[in-house]
Amino acid sequence: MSELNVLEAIRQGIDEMMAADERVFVFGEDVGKRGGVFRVTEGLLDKYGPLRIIDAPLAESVIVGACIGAAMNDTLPIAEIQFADFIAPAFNQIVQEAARIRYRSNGDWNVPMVIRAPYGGGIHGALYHSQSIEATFAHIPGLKVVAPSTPYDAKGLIKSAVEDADPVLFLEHKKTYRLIKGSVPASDYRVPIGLADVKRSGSDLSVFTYGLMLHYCLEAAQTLERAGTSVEVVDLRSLRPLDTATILDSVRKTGKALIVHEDNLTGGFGGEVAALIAEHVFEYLDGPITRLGAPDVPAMPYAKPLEDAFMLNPLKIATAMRTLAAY
Amino acid sequence: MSELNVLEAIRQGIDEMMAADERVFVFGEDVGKRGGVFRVTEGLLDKYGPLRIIDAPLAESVIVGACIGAAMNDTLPIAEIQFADFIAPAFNQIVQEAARIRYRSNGDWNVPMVIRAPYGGGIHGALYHSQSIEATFAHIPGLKVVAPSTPYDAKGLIKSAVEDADPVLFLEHKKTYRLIKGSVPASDYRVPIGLADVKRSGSDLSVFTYGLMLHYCLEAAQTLERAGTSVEVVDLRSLRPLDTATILDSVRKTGKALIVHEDNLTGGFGGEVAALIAEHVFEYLDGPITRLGAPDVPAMPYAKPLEDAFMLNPLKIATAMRTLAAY
Amino acid sequence: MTLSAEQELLAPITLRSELPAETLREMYHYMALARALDERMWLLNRAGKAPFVISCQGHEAAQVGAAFALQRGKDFTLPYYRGLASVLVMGMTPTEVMLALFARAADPSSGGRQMPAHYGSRRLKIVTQSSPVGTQIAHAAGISLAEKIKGGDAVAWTSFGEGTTSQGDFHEALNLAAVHRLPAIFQCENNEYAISVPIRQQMAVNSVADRALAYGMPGVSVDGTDLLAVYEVTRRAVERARRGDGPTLIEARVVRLTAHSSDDNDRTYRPQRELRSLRQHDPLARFVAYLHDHDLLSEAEAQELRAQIAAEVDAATEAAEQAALPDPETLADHVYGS
Amino acid sequence: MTLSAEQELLAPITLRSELPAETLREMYHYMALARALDERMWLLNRAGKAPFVISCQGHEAAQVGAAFALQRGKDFTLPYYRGLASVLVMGMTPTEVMLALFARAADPSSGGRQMPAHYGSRRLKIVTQSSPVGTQIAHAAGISLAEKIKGGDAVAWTSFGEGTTSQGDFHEALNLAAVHRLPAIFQCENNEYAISVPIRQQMAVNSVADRALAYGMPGVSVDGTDLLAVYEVTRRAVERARRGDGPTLIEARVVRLTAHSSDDNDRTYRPQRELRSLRQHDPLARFVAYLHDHDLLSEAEAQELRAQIAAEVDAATEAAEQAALPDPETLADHVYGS
Ligand SMILES: Cc1ncc(C[n+]2csc(CCOP(=O)(O)OP(=O)(O)O)c2C)c(N)n1
Ligand SMILES: Cc1ncc(C[n+]2csc(CCOP(=O)(O)OP(=O)(O)O)c2C)c(N)n1
Ligand SMILES: [Mg+2]
Ligand SMILES: [Mg+2]
Repeated sequence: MSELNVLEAIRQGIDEMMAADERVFVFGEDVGKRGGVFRVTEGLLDKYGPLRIIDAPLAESVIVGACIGAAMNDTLPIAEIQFADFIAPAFNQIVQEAARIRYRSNGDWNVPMVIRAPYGGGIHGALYHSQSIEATFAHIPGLKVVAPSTPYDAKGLIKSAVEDADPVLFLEHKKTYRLIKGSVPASDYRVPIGLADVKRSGSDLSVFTYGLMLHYCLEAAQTLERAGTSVEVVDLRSLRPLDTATILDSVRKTGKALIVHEDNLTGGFGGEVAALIAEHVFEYLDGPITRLGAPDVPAMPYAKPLEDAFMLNPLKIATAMRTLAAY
Repeated sequence: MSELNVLEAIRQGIDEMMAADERVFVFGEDVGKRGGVFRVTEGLLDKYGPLRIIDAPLAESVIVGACIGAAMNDTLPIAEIQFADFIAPAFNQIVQEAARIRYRSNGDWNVPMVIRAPYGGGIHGALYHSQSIEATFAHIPGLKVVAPSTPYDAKGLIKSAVEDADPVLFLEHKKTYRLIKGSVPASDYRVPIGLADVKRSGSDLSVFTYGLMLHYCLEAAQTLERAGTSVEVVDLRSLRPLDTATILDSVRKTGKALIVHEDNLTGGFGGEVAALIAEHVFEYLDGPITRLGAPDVPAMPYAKPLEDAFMLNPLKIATAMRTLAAY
Repeated sequence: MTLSAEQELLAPITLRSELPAETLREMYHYMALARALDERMWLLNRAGKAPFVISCQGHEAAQVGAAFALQRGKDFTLPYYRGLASVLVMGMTPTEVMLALFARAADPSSGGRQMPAHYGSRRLKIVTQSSPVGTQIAHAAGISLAEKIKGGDAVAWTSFGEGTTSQGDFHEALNLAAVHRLPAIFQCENNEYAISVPIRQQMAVNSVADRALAYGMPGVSVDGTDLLAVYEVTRRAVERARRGDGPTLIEARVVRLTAHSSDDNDRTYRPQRELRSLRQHDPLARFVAYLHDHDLLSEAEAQELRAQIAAEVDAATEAAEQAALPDPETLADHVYGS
Repeated sequence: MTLSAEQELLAPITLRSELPAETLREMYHYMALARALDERMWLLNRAGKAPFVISCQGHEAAQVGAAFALQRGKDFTLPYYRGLASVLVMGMTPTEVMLALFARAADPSSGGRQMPAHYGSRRLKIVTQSSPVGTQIAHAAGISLAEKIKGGDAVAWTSFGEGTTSQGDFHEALNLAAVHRLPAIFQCENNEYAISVPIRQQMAVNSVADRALAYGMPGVSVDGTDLLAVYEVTRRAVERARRGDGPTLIEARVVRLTAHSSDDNDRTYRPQRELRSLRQHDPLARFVAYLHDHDLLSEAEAQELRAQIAAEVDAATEAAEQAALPDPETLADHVYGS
């Protein structure tokens, strides 16, 4: 057991996978000497050399595209996208290629690769260093999308992602990198892709969330507890595949659902969760399925008052919890 | 009044806009002599010359990117993406640029452009000539997304789109091009962006749909009428902005909602519609909000038995209507 | 940096190749087979039996020449939709090709899921292809990157049209390959059209090979209707790649003998005169002439070969047509491995 | 096709420019102003008053030289985040720059919505920029395409780093501009680093100007720390563009005098020796020397100018710091025009 932050946990996970399997390599901008702009790969160049920690040209489409090719030639690539916002030029390679290769070849070819992307805001990153991208990619069959929130989950999931036989988009919330700490076992464990985790059990109301918002929801839930409201907080962790069973079970128990994400509300991933609940456990519902997300503006502004207005926080979340609980 | 199909209606709309305003031009692959692979721009090169009907290099990112630039230099570009599937390389320019320019410049700059994209399947186009792309783009604030289903709407909306001060993604369902005919007035009318249209009024059940599926839903609704079930069919037409009022009003009236789209179910646009209903008219609901969409496979296969299994049809839709009506 | 010196050394087709006669006859066999299959597909399309055909006609020499310089089962090929002749050389059978045309369950490329001409076979190291043009160029760079990481000496060969060089992926992939001196060969089959768009509206350079200058890799322009020239140029590129000296861009100048696809009608955009003169550049005819001129194939042998190929095509068509369509129950198979 | 002949004609900075003394002093003023503003921003950053700074230090001559060849209010500029000196020449004021640094509501570029150094002003025809690198190159092509359609003679000038030439958008945009002979100027400010990635891992060519060969447009490589050389090269490119002869790619070889940004520490990846020698290439120092050598600026005048600039920077800083932050109520403004 050691106490790590999210960033260290991811680094450790990558390091251990690279030590265990020489097919694993990292390809991305500034991942070498610089150790990545967030320092996730710091120290790995010295350990594994320039054939396995490779500074890529400034070209996201070929970062992903080359990793797809490499994955088809018996290696296990980890592509790093410097900021999730900059995954956009690689959209074609991810969606039309990585995600469809197994299907289109009728199972003949597959693409075991990981795409790591630091996402999310509240870090004064403005429009292009703060974006949430999960809704776009969680819609894509053939792709897996995970978004861990704790060091334990982050390490366990990055290892599962590297081992997965299919492309996994691994979303790392930048604000959790150094903020969120937790104990991580020394043993070689995995967190399986596709399972949600009830991070807090409760009976009055279910909250579904992931990423930084998980921590805000837990904080808000604690506030409500003091007022006697018992909130269940489900960390989705894996958005595709989605753990529908855990979601529906929780609503069957509490009868109320609040979905919280940092991304813009309209067309966000919360719509999917809401729709599943509205269709499959309709009879259990004791209140309107409520979504909380960012306002529908193109992205998070830089100026602090605007960023604060854009971001959810424990207070705003607690208010929504209270309203729903009181319904 | 004349009887046109969807393709002719779009061509006529473009033609009239080009005749009326010399700032309008068309930029896309094969739009010139070839008149577009679907012949939407047929005849326009002869009429407007090679400075206004421009064959683009085979490069979607710069097709959109150059149109963004041109729109900022006082022209009104219509970019044609040959098949919606091939919009993926332009994702960055559409999402990070076109959609965010007004917002990021605090209203100083704007991008009045149209991106036309033939989409949808059932035409034996296989994985890469059949895709539905609306969920991806309807999630993007700053962008408008329309998907007309009839010649009347298509012509009225393409004209509104060309005049719009913001980027509009104009989705044309390929199968409706020649299949769907209807009368189109000779007058210079518009269909405003942002309004849904109740294509069939009913009292037992509301169906929300768009594109080719509108026609399948109308067919299915007719079947149900024979059995005494009155189905309201709402053509969303504009997905962003979405006409929430019309959607909610319809559910207030019928108490039941079925959402139908051709795109994959999970993360599809139906989730957004379901979530809005589940949150805002929860008390009116007399049954589970039901979604019908394609199975979650990476795209529509070529072989007819697989394509048929993938596609919805009036029969499958009627079955879902019956189930919900009987709830 | 265009290897124009090297180019001058290339045998025009009238020069004598040093390849054994048997190899030359085999090359001819593949060209003729590709042509026969391709022509049959058009017939089937016109007969309403195959909804979509896209041709390799006019590109056969470029493909057979290149593929003969590769090692089957070892090197990776990433051909594009005109790559019929190249995949035949790499080991795909006529029946397999026809299975794809008819979208049969046994189609090895996609089990009937993709349009015809989207070749793929893991066994043959033919990498599954998609329709968005140019994406495979990045995959070829990646495959050769992995090869370098692993210390192997296989090469990745990929093909694409000249229109496709306008795509960002072409640029990003060639640049990456040049920076890391990867064992990749980029073959551009320049037929001067991208559907209806002529090369003058696609690029302002005289030769696609010039684009190599932007990356610091050799660019070679070769007459792609001259099988032996393409073979020679590719052979050198393969040697270079295996030696670890890096990638090569090859422009094979070819003709598109057909419309873009069965959905196209090129008479609306191609000048009459051009359409009439196309057959003068037919690579198959040129190679037959070479074989005759060098007494490598008699008229009788040629006829026998053509008859044999016709029979092969008949058999393939029949076998494929009779094969089963995919079961709708399999629609959701192979989305994920687990 | 690289204009190496032309390049040899370029005045080394010791040659005498034919520009009026006043213009030369004005050029110096903009360089010095940009430098002073930039240095002040770092101080404000270190003092905790500005969360993010990204510099133009080392790029000033390339930008001022180029911008002086353009016509303010007529030509479009699409500078990238290092473009401080270029936007000052095009008419942005120090106060406006500082308003962006402090993310104030009155920031004309974005109303405090974007990070600093994302310049834009419709009035000044400085086109709003984003963070994803390279997208503006396509916009520049499109602006010049529109100009051609309209029959106007404005040019579109855009700048970007050498790392950004690896992006597909660079390729697609230059190709389009070449095919249609568009009035665009593509200035690559090559400082040999993309954050930590040195040019050798970014491209395998010796000069970014070589990339022009792939498009059939002139490519010029110029010492970007030599203001007059850049001015001259750009002036010719502008003439060419206005004449309708098409685009030019200009590589301005510069130095990055600072870390990539205030979030970076370049000592982890830049050799000590290189860091120590950077100031030898300081474009500001070179130009001051030129002015002194040619008796265009006395020491007293220089001091006066610097004092004036310092006062200007003080005033701008103060005005901006005191300006109001954006009102949270405006968060949802300007998503759509209607
Ligand atoms: C990204 C993308 N855009 C558009 C298309 C439609 N399309 C298919 S083939 C083709 C022309 C390709 O021309 P070229 O690369 O020269 O190859 P050729 O067919 O001439 O051999 C186009 C535009 C596509 N397949 N992919
Ligand atoms: C598409 C994209 N990917 C990554 C980044 C992160 N990033 C910002 S600046 C930069 C380096 C740019 O290098 P170069 O083009 O040489 O310009 P320089 O900063 O050296 O002037 C990177 C990788 C980005 N802004 N956009
Ligand atoms: Mg071609
Ligand atoms: Mg640089």
